[in-house]
Amino acid sequence: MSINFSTSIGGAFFANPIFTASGCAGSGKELSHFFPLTSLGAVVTKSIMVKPRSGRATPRMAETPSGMLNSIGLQGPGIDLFLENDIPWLREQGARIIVSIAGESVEDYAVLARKLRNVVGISALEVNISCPNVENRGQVFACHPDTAAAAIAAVRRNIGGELPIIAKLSPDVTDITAIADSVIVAGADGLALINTLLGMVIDTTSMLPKLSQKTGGLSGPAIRPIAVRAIYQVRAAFPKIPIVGMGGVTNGRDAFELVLAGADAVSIGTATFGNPMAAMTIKNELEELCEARGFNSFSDAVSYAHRVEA
Amino acid sequence: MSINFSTSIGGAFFANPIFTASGCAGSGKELSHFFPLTSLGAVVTKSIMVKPRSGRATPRMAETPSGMLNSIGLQGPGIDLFLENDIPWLREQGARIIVSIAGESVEDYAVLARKLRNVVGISALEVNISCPNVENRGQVFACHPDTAAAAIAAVRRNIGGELPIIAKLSPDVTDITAIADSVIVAGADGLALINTLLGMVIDTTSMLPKLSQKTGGLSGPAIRPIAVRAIYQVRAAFPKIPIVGMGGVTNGRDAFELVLAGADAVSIGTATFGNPMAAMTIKNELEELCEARGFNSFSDAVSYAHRVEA
Amino acid sequence: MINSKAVQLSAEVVSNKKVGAYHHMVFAVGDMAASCRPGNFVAISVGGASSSLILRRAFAIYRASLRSDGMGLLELVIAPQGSGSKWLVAQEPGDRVDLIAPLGTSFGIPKEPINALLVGGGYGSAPLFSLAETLKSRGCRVDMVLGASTAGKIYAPLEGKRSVNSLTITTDDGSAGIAGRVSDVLPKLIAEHDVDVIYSCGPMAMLEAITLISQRTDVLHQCSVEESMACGIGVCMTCVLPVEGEDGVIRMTRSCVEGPVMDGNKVLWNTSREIPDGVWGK
Amino acid sequence: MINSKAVQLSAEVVSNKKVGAYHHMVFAVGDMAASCRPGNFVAISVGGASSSLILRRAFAIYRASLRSDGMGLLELVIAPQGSGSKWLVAQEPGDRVDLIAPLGTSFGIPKEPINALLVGGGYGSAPLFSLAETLKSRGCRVDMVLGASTAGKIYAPLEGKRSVNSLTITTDDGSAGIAGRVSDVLPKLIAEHDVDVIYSCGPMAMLEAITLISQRTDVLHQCSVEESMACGIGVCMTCVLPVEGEDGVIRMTRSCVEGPVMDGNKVLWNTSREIPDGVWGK
Ligand SMILES: Cc1cc2nc3c(=O)[nH]c(=O)nc-3n(C[C@H](O)[C@H](O)[C@H](O)COP(=O)(O)OP(=O)(O)OC[C@H]3O[C@@H](n4cnc5c(N)ncnc54)[C@H](O)[C@@H]3O)c2cc1C
Ligand SMILES: Cc1cc2nc3c(=O)[nH]c(=O)nc-3n(C[C@H](O)[C@H](O)[C@H](O)COP(=O)(O)OP(=O)(O)OC[C@H]3O[C@@H](n4cnc5c(N)ncnc54)[C@H](O)[C@@H]3O)c2cc1C
Ligand SMILES: Cc1cc2nc3c(=O)[nH]c(=O)nc-3n(C[C@H](O)[C@H](O)[C@H](O)COP(=O)(O)O)c2cc1C
Ligand SMILES: Cc1cc2nc3c(=O)[nH]c(=O)nc-3n(C[C@H](O)[C@H](O)[C@H](O)COP(=O)(O)O)c2cc1C
Ligand code: FES
Ligand code: FES
Repeated sequence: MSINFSTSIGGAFFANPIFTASGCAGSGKELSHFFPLTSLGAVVTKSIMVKPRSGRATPRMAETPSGMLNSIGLQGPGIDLFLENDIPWLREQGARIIVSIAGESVEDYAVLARKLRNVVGISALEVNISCPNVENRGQVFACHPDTAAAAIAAVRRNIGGELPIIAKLSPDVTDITAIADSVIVAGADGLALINTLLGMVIDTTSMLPKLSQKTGGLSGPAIRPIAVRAIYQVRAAFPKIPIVGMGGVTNGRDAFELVLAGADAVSIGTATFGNPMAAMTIKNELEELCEARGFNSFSDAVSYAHRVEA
Repeated sequence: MSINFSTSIGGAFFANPIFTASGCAGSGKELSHFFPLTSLGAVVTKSIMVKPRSGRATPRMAETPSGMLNSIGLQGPGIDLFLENDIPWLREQGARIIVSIAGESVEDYAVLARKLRNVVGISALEVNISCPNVENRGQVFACHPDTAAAAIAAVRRNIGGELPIIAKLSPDVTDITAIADSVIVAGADGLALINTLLGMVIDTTSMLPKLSQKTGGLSGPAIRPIAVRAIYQVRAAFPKIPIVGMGGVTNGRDAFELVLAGADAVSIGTATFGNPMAAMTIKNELEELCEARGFNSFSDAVSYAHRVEA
Repeated sequence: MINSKAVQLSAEVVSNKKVGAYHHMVFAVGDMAASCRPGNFVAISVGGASSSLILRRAFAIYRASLRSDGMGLLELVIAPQGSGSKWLVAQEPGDRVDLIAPLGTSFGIPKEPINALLVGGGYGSAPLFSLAETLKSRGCRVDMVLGASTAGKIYAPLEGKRSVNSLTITTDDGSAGIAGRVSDVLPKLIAEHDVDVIYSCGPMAMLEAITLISQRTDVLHQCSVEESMACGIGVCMTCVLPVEGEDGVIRMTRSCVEGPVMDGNKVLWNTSREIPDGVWGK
Repeated sequence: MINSKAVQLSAEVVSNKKVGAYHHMVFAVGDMAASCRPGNFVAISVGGASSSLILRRAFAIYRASLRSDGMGLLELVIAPQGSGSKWLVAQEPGDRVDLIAPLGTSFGIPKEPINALLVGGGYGSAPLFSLAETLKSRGCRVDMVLGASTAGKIYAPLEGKRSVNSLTITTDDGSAGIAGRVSDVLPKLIAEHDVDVIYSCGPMAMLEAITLISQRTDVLHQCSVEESMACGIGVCMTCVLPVEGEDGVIRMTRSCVEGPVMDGNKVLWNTSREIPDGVWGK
């Protein structure tokens, strides 16, 4: 390594800027079969909820042009079993851990934050607010400034001092900078951009929506231009807020594009499904690209596309 | 033709449901080199503004995975020259014509409607409200219920009795059904779904946004799942409103998917760039598919994915 | 957990032959061939560079063999259906594909010689021939039933037939064997051959029908399920189905790591499009 | 308007040879070959079925010929750059591509014998050899300058060289011919050969430099421009540049239908990323 490839998000340090994306690497167990988790900047775990969750019925996925829809529905064991099994295992691996949490009510977020506040070995909390708010007609938290802020504020109040909070935003909004503003005010130390876009595929044989839940989240290369735009817009509005970028990154060039737009770290999601080694390849290619473009330090490349040339 | 393949939008009749998408076929001249325009359901012309317009500087486009960005910026000759040259030519061809209009202020929409109200040979007006409103900090009309409604109301007031108004909506909103509601209340006879999504590509060599205007509109197969979702949502909310669907349709299967979701007609945009004959191939394939699935009439297939099975 | 033998490699196409409605394809995979067990599957990247197809496709391993000259071969039987499989069957000898294998669970092999009935639907026969050989080598009696909509969709190569005591064929249209479905002939075969275990692979509806029969006749049933898979390695949670665990709890269980071979009696069938009551976390 | 001879067809690759940094590819296109003029281009679909590349790629026609046996051949010179061109140069004889041609304007051919100077940058030499032949057959004197960054990127086949009176080569790194840029050698050649018209094809910066020289020396300048094209047939408005029309009005003009060959003196150069003042409708 001849360049400084480390990064930091809200005070938390990471040896390199390549993370897994929540929900695209489980808790890291399977990927550790392909590479040591220590070679990732961080493992971002699948969003965990208060209680065990079956998730949605199948079909849960549909491939789309250069993308896919999913409606996993946050299947998981619930926070208690997660803390009992997954966190100790990840710690044993020596992995940097970012825990992603998701709730159905503001109180859920508060409960999750309290459960996590004294857990050792966690570098940051990612707060997935792209979940239906059961107390508000199932409207997604991330889609309105006030509900988004309420969820983040609940985490902030309950997490205690140290742990940086990363608010994960949805691109399915009229003005993503307004949502960013509200969660920053509510206490977010960083932002994760972007979650999936709401989409649908209809099976032209059954002539019904292909997914059991009708709609699902669109991810993969198809959405990369949306991710780059969202990151660029938010970076332009908030020059200093740490941003974890994600959305359709499949190679080092793609990751570099998000970095130039403003991402301080890049999460790899759907690309891992096509190639379990994706994160490693991307890490190496990104480092080479940063070097080839003359950056001595990764952080110099962050937001470089915003520069005003003389 | 053994099935009834005709359709109607707000009282206007079309021999088949395949239209060109605004801005993807000019005024039809070039395509008429490849097939007679009479074989289209309608030619939807490139959005025309009050005055001549140079459009944006180049680069105006970037290819993306299964899609493209464009920032043409509504280049065009202005309504007067358009009425003098393009409309008579299209009439001569015997084409069904839908004129797309775009304005920078509510007054622009009113002016355009007045210029068009007595023009012979137009079947409908498509109102492109995905334009920056210069009177309102450049905010796009289609992004807020009130500005969207104001533009449509101005057209409604000035167009006179007969001509159906189709409001073209942007998917870049938190709740597209709310926008649909407001334009229907303001007098829209039909909806066109969807316009492009705002995206960005950064050139990793120059390390600057690739398009001169930084952002551009994302179109093509990549966005089809968003189009299907938007059409399905709006159809579920408004069972009777005529919908012209568009977004990433490249073959008969894709068109059928939009029809099942709720489209009464399907516009072909980006696919024409890859294949000038796209609209014709799609028309034939869609008709075959409708027949193969046992529909006697195209209109029976519209919205079929919403059925509740016993 | 993921199959501990799984490796990712670039495999050269050695041969590609059309057989009826299918393509029999052979890939050079080196030593890895030795770690494949009947029932395991492979996940292959499709579409080539700049493809719009971003997900791997799963295929049951038809046969895996490590030759004495050190050449490891992996054989698949592929039905050209959508864009991914059509791309794959268009690859020619010398072309290379990115492949991960072996993945998933394998059929349980009994320690005692038993009477086994192998049931395959369509390309579901693929993993059954290597299973038949293994069972034979353990002294089992092996009878086989293959069903399909029509004769061209029965995949039953000559050398495969040699490893079974009897082969019954059913087709929906009667173009080969008995007109009807595999489930029509099962009860008689189970009784006739005093079957201890059914091994099956095919469409989910067939597996469900077999499970009902196995329950009525008190026969064990190991089946290889087929759910849409996005990753094939256990990280995406798309390939789940409700399965009762050893602790009696029914969980949405990943068929790519805790399957594809599962105990048919533990699967809650016909539950696509809704989560059945009683599932953990519903 | 679109080239009235344009047709869309499926063309078989007849040959594909690597020449320096380029591929020389030949396609069977039937009668259409007869309607291609020097300067016209083709638009080719790339990536094959289920490709994520949705737009055609434009290539200048290197040569088009209708053989006496009725076989029409179209030849291109392709630089493997990004995913589209790399896919194209990987196609083998017997493969087919979807192709639209001839498209765009062609170089104006003088009625009188004149002194012509042909200037090409990189693969920009492609359309110049057939132009040279045509000019020669009209009795013109034809001198040629080809420039590139390095020797491997000079495309100048033997048979091409035969149709010019002189060939000057420049390379940035001096690995072939004169070290420097084509614009360095132009003034001397213009004077030496008493040039009436310059015909050029290459990067936009080169065309701009040539325009400046042609203006200083009062030589006509027809150039073939290269703007990113989404459709190639005039419907998308992506390929525009500011050009002064016969009425003196400067319009954003489509280079796919009113180009690629344009009068260099009518183009407003170096205007990418902003619309110059004075453009109609700014
Ligand atoms: C464990 C397992 C074993 C399999 N074994 C074989 C085999 O031996 N031979 C064979 O020909 N096929 C097999 N399949 C099916 C194969 O993986 C592909 O799904 C099938 O070839 C269709 O893919 P496509 O790209 O042609 O179709 P597309 O329509 O392009 O597929 C789109 C998406 O849907 C999924 N999909 C479509 N059909 C199915 C299906 N029937 N089951 C699961 N997912 C589906 C695809 O995997 C893909 O993600 C198996 C599937 C699984 C899960
Ligand atoms: C009129 C014309 C004539 C041309 N003639 C030739 C020729 O004879 N030989 C040759 O090798 N190439 C030629 N090109 C360039 C060619 O069309 C492709 O742009 C180039 O091959 C790069 O495409 P790609 O798919 O490899 O790169 P990608 O990076 O995948 O291309 C992405 C997109 O950008 C566009 N693009 C990228 N580079 C250029 C460029 N330099 N100019 C215009 N658009 C670009 C592509 O067309 C495509 O839409 C010509 C272009 C034009 C407009
Ligand atoms: C199968 C799947 C499951 C996901 N689960 C979660 C999740 O639990 N929590 C979350 O915040 N995001 C989840 N996401 C979203 C991703 O983390 C990521 O934001 C999105 O997929 C865009 O990145 P990509 O294109 O690289 O996949 C999921 C995405 C996929 C495809
Ligand atoms: C180059 C280009 C120009 C466009 N111009 C217009 C326009 O002038 N008016 C308009 O309403 N939509 C315009 N659109 C949007 C299309 O009409 C269509 O809504 C969108 O591209 C989605 O459809 P598609 O994926 O089939 O292209 C344009 C799209 C493209 C790609
Ligand atoms: S296919 Fe991804 S978990 Fe099974
Ligand atoms: S490339 Fe579409 S108008 Fe020229």
